[in-house]
Amino acid sequence: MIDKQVLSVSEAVADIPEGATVMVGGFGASGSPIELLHALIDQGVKNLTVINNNTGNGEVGLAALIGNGQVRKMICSFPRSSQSKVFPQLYKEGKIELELVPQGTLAERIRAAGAGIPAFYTPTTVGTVLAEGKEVREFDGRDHVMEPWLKADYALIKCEVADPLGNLTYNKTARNFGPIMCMAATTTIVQTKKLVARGEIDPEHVITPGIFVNRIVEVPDPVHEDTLIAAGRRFP
Amino acid sequence: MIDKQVLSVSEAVADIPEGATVMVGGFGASGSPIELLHALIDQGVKNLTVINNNTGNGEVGLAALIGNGQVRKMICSFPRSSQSKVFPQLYKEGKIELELVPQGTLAERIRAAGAGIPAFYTPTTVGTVLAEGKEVREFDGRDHVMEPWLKADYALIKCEVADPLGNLTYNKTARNFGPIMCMAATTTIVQTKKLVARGEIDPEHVITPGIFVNRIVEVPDPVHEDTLIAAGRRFP
Amino acid sequence: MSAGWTREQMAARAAQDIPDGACVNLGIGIPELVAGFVPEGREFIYHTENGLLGMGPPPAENERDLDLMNAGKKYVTAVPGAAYFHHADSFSMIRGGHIDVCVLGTMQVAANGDIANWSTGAPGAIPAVGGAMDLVQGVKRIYVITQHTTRNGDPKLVERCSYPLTGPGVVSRIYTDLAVVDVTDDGFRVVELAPGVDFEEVKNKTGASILPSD
Amino acid sequence: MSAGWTREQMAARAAQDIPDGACVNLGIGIPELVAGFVPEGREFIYHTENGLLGMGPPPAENERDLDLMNAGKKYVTAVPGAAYFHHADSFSMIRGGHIDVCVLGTMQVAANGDIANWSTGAPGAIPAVGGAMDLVQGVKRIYVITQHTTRNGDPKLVERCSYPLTGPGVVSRIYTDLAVVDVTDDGFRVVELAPGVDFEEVKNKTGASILPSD
Repeated sequence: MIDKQVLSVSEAVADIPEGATVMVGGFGASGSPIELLHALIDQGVKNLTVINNNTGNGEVGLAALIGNGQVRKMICSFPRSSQSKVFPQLYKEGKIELELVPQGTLAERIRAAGAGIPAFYTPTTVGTVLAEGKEVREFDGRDHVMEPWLKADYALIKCEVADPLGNLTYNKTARNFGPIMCMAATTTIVQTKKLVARGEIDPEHVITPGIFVNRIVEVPDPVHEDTLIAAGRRFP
Repeated sequence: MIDKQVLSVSEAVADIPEGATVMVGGFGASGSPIELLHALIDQGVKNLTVINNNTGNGEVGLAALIGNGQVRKMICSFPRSSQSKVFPQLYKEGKIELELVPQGTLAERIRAAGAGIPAFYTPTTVGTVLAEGKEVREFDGRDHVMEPWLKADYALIKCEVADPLGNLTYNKTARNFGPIMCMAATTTIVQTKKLVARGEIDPEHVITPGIFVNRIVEVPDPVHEDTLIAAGRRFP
Repeated sequence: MSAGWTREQMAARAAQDIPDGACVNLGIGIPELVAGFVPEGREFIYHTENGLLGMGPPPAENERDLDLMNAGKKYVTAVPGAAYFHHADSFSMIRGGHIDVCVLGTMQVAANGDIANWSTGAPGAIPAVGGAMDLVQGVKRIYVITQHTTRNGDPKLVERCSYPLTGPGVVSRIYTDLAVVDVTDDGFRVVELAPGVDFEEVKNKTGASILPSD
Repeated sequence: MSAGWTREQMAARAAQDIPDGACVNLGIGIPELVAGFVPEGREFIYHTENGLLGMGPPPAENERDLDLMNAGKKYVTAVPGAAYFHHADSFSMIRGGHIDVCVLGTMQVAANGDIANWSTGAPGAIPAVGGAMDLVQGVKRIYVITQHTTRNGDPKLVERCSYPLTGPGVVSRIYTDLAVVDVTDDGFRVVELAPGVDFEEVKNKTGASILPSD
């Protein structure tokens, strides 16, 4: 019987190597796989390229991974917010690289990677500095830029319910980048609030089919970034 | 209060004009919107371009629409099957046009239309006669062909449950082309087995969000193509 | 007493131009206030680009769901008839032209409809674009709500944007504290003046030529 | 008594090469039989391109669900742990390289891995491709099950396909009634002979040069 469960977050992230490209799910605090991120900090691998919409908040989760010097480059759409201090500081010091991608283009590039589409055209960024150096082409009388797919070696995703085959559901807007990042990574690692038996998720309600998932670890009471920050916590 | 319900299938398809491009949901018999198709036959509009994976079966539904001389051109991946007689006959007589598109490319072109992506690259058809005349380009050392989006004026879709905002769920593999065709048509017309009050569909289980739907008509006991054919029925 | 519209009045005026049944995406700041001024007899459906159609008002603090946020990362609610979806589907709605109206704040807007609202382009600033460039290219109608001038009195309606563009030629209409202004083929044109404001004042505070209402 | 493998034996032999846990797409005809020969201790997950992962065996006639079909438009079932999805997502699984193995029938397969299984190219024939071209380009390993020759005795394993290609250089391994044959950089190579079949027979019935097993 297929069973993708692994028993701990540390086991789940143990093989992520130096220099890997890692997608991290979540939009701001919602959907951020804090336990997997902290396990990656404990694991200690460096020189990562991380793909996330943002750059983390406070000094926990993704911000802590960055603050711990493990990230060489961020690919994201919005690298600063009122609660993000770590990335802005390192960026100003020239200690971390940034590839800025508009949010919809980021999502579509990730989806394209999962769907076997090496490139596509979008009107987003036409006529702006973010289109510089990109191929521009007219379709139906309107300019579009060509964008390439965006793949990763690993994805770290948080979901609500999973089964041993890797079928997933999410909770509300914590869904965000989860389903497309699961598709785009060679190895997708998921922390789930609840692991249920095969067949307990209605096949009509599966959001991520198990084919896109490699490892599942149950984290029954996941911490939430906002709660940690409000409590003044930092990691490690 | 937004309410997209219309009271009859004839009212739902009344304004489809001469020469329109119409997407028809369904894969073979499953998901085929038979009542909407029959209403379109009663309405009588001609010179249509129809997009469907197949060309209908027997002498009901899509096959009947074709047989009634209302379709100028079919865009599909698999225009013949053991039970399809109408299209093959007309095609051999040179009375109907065919644009053959591989099934995955057909789905992706439809999805691209809904997603505002005017063109994309795919490895499908590379090195075959179906790539003739198409732009070929190398990405990551592998050839790909460029494919354009595929839009429609109308989509005729069958679903399982709908609410007045146009949120939809489907039944099993009858889902097939429904969600992407809803996205790709200017006007999407849906026949639903069951119309429920706003809020009765769990927001986590919505497959097609209402933003993609324009008209809903309740057809509580839809006929099924296979049942009609087994009973030797024909339309009109 | 200063003449002109308050932030709330600007939002209420913008709401008047949104048709019943519209799918609407509201930017951060004054645009968010639009939801409080839906005209009698109309219903708008709110889209938030992180994956929700049918966004409702903020919850009471003790009723927050930590997994239910909007694109501005504030806690929100979902109305009956809402739907959740992933980011690629959400931006398909935007890029694919399915959202009817987007109301945005701005730093500058030009007489040709160019908008600059994502970056000052200052050296050393950390660029952050989010979904702004997708919204201005994809949504059917782009409305802007903004003070007519900066705090320093510099015009925000200009001949040509000096800040880096978010998108070229995309803005339809602008709601300021002084006037409603359309972007037309002939440049800016006043549609309506705020109470106590005359055309001369608007003209003087606009950094481009501007036409009076017909 | 004719030597060689039956249709069932060909399918069973192919099943031996599919690893535990594989996601598998089975073509129409002999490939469908593979599902009846899953080796002890292994589990395969079946994908059908019309939108189901976790396809189960055909239902009893009185337990048919008219909305539950496979890509061959036959009624099927769904196993516990199945998932439904739309066509674009289904072909993302295919094109995106997420399906491990596809087992197909064929008209011809060439020594360089070219496959021709969708059209004879005859004038007047109605072309119908379905998902064949997506499958051969997208799935990680393409296996072919086919009789070694046509009913007329013409070889189906050929130097170069005379029928229009489904895809160039995509086939890994071929299971015929006479042998298991790999497509290698040196062309066809026999991996295993069916009982009662010798290499000379395979060689004589193959339309291209073919190497014996090591």
